[in-house]
Amino acid sequence: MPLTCPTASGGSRSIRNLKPLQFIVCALLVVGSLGQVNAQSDSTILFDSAMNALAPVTSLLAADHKYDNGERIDLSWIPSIDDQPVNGKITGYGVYRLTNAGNPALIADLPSGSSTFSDDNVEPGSDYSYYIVARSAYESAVSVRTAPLSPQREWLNLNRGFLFLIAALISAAVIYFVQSAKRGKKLFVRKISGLEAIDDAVGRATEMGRPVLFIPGIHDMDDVQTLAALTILGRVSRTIADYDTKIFMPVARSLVMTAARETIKASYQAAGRPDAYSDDMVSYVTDEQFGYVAAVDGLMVREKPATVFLLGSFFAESLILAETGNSVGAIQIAGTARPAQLPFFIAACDFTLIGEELFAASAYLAGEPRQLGSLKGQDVGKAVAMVVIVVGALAATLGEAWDISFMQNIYHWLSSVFSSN
Amino acid sequence: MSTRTKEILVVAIVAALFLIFYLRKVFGAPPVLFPGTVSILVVSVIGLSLLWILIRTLAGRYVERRVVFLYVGIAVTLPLFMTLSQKVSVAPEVQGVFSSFEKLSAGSKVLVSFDYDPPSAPELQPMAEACLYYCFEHDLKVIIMGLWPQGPMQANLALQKVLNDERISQKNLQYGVDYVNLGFQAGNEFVIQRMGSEFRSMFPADFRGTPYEEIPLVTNIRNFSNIDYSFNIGSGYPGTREWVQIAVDRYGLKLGAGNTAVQTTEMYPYLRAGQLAGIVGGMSGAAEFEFLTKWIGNATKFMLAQSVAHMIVISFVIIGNVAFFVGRRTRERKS
Amino acid sequence: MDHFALWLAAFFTLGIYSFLYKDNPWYKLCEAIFVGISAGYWVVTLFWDNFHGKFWVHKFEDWWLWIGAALGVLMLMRLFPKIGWISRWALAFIVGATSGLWMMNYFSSNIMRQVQDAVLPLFGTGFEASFGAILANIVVAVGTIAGLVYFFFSKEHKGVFGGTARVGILFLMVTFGASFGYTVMGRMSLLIGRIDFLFSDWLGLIR
Amino acid sequence: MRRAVPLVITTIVGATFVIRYFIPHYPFNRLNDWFSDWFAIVAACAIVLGALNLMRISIQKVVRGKPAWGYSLVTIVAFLLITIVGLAAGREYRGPDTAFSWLYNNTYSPLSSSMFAILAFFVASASYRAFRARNLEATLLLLAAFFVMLGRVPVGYVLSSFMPDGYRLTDLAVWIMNVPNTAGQRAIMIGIALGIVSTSVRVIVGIERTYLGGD
Repeated sequence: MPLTCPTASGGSRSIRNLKPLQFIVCALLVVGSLGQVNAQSDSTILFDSAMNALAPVTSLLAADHKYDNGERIDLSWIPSIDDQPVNGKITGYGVYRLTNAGNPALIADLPSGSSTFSDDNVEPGSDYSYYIVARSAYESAVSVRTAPLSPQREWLNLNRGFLFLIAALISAAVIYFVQSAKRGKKLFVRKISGLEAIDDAVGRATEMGRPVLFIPGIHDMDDVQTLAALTILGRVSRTIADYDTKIFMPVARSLVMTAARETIKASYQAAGRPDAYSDDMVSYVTDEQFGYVAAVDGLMVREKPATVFLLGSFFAESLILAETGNSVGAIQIAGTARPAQLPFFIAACDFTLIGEELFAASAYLAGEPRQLGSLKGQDVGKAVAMVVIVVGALAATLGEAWDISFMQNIYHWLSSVFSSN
Repeated sequence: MSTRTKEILVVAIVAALFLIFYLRKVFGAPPVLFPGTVSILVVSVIGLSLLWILIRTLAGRYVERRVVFLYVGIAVTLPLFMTLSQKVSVAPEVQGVFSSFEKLSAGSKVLVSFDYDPPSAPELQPMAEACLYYCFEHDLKVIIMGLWPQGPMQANLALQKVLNDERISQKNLQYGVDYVNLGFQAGNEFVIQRMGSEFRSMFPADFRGTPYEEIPLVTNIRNFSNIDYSFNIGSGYPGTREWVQIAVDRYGLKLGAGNTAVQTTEMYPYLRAGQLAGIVGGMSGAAEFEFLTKWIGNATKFMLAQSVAHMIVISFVIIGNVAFFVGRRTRERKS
Repeated sequence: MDHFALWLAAFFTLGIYSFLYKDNPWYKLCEAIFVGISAGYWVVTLFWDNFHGKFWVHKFEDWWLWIGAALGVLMLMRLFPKIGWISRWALAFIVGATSGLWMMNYFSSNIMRQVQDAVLPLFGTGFEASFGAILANIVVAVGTIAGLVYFFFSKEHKGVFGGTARVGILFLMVTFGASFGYTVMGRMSLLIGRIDFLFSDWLGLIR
Repeated sequence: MRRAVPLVITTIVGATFVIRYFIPHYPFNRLNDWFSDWFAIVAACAIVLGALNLMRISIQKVVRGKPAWGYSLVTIVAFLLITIVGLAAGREYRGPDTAFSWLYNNTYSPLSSSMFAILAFFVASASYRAFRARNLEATLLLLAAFFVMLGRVPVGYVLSSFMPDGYRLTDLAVWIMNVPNTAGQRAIMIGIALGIVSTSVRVIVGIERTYLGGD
């Protein structure tokens, strides 16, 4: 009987045809199975059949998942030697778990080729031990068991340390500039086209004796875009109160209705005309996207507003509203942070606040210099982003091109910093 | 005649026409199909009227938007009455989905997840029908589920249509043996995650309330390892992205995707990374998929209308711009 | 589908499209029904799925659900004008939580992630990218930087800075054009779907 | 009380939700899920306000006999009909054979699909009226839209089939989506995120308080 080695195809082949790596593995297996034969001295397994037995997975490691609430254990292993992409014997792996040294239970079936698994159905305070069964069509091989392990709860996610630093930097910049504006420092902020137009647009409505329509998007208060829209509403309604123009504001969410009423009421109070305010300025229509659009479209053609504000979170309705508004001859000022809807606003409206400008507008319009400080904070963020992109890309390119390890280190460090999420 | 009288007259005529058409259907008259010459004529008329709009616009008289609307309505409707053979060139990503189906042997188990609702149906329903048809035709076992509440209802509509097809109805397929609808389960990506260890924990009973253990098709299906291929038809969240991130990445499921046109681009990275076998994207993807599966359904039928619709939008952009430039030149000359 | 249901659906479909001609009683009727039906639909859905499904069923299992219920009750104080101001507490809670949540989620997924993706060797790992890939990398890098410059608020758009900002807006415009072109296809399919309903399901004129 | 308490609540809650991002330990790890449940419950309570407001306005119109009061009556009837049917149907109100489902399938569904599809008409009219190559910016927008539109239908494929593989309209569309579109999207996304961060900081610190109204 020639010395043979178990192969991927399930048969055995002569040792002479083996490549070096295969030879080493084969040798290890032979040694291992010799040991097995010795250990089971009473068994009657023949040498040859032991060679053909399915190989289990090796180096099975169980480790507590770092920086979590003790709800995950990560397993990793080296797949069975019989697990080959071509003609492999392994059909899959079963992950078994013993909880507090109880009975083993199958917790997952994995396809062949897998080498990791995360068990996220664990609790701190219990001990878990695992083993993996490699399966072929006819037989199975059991790995060694891991030592009992208990998942740990951590209080701080240190993976997010850099993220914390950068977030803190930008927040600090916002607060710093706000404070310095408070102390009377003059801050320059470039003109944002569209914002200048707001007063004119309201004035136009006054002259024409037609109302202003304000649509704060169709999302609820749990969207920052809606918050930004309401801030702008604060300024717009102040002008409206001063000019004594009519405003109406159909909304798609009840909470937004409540918040918008508060906002407009405050503006009328600030303008010294609390008596002119009425709850009917803001009305709830329906939560349904297109039901809302149907109603607003109808309103537009019946009331013929002179000015339409479309600010907030918009979806497919953006163009329906903007085109209808255009058809009744209204001046339209739009803004959203949803890139997919921006082209429609740009095409159909007179002024469009693009993405970040929507949020900037809410600060710009508040009329307080210190709000402007937050725009400076945003700019610091952009500057950081730009510097990192330029430096990182340069370092990566040069480092890769001429193998400069210093540059490569910068690149790897930067990508690791920014991958911390 | 005043405008109002005219309007009432038009409405009355249209209503009468509709009534006649409807009665025609009730008495069992067959659908209308334009013969080839008429089709060519109609397409030429559509083209000529575009030319007319161009000339009018050039003359400085912009066509009223209502005319544009009417034009769009008619131009999109008429192609539905035609069969012009268009050459179908199958995109590699659609071929990828189909090839994975082709590799399956009879009796293989296919999981089809319906993650959309009626508004996306025009694009996605044809894919669902073609997929079911192919599976039934090649004796693959189909397990249906949904992460969207309306999904399983859309599945039932598709099933109804495919099972009534004469090529399929003669196979006499059994519910629970050849196909099953597990219904909707709330929980988005967590549903997929739990299915990774145990289908039954998420679907204790099927759409009709039959307990999981009593359905012959699925009694032996424990989790994704018993599924040979999966096709996800999705229009957003939860959908293809979640299936890829959990079922494919963690449990090694083989997955193909059918998406709306708007969503398709976001899925290309997964295709390149090999996490998806392929993508059927939008109406045109659906038409190609129908071509491959030999289920000639709505997408193929709509494809001509879709092309015409695109051409119309493009033509309007061109007309508007030509008129704009010509108009600007004349203005400059005057001043 | 029975005859009545078919006619009803067709009535609504045509009623909505009659708006394209002009505002009219038919559209107004459809609109009134739509508003009523959809508002009612949401009341029912929010009651069963949110209030009943999320709170009532689990009310004794999870104590923290009661925080939501308390906020809801505060919100309902609006109904009583005298103590309506107390609803601001609920509003303040929601706005605070939204701000905190969104701030960090956007920070990690948009800023960190996008910057990380932007930092890459332009000529490929080991200097072996194809010409097309190199071009693509450079265009993406330049476009991103220029786009960010456009959004810069602290500096007037003049000189080199203004030129870069202009390049940035050009990139933004290409982006918008691409999304427009992309969206058109899906939208047209919707209309075809409705027309198919009218002429196939309802009138039986097409196959 | 009216002004100070809400500000304090916003600050404390906002800061807590920022911090929870860095603390994996219970209960911070659950805050995200809890908030979505809380918000769901609050929204369910708040819709009472919205629905009552809708009813109040409609009833006022009917009672005072304002013009077009008939439509308001229709709204009231439709609202009450589906609400009563839905609430009476119990938890399984969505089941296939309920009256609620019938109403959904035959009124809500066609209305909403039709309204959605009306977009196709507006896309065409906007293309005719508004997409003008007025300047370089608009021209680029147009060209990008043009090539992406053409590249995604069979017509585009046929038109450029004489070109070698990899240089057809389809490939151009993919290139536009992958390259300049990625750059633009990235700049927009970073900008938006910064806008959100700074708005959130303003809210949490208490500088931004418009939504709370006056006294």
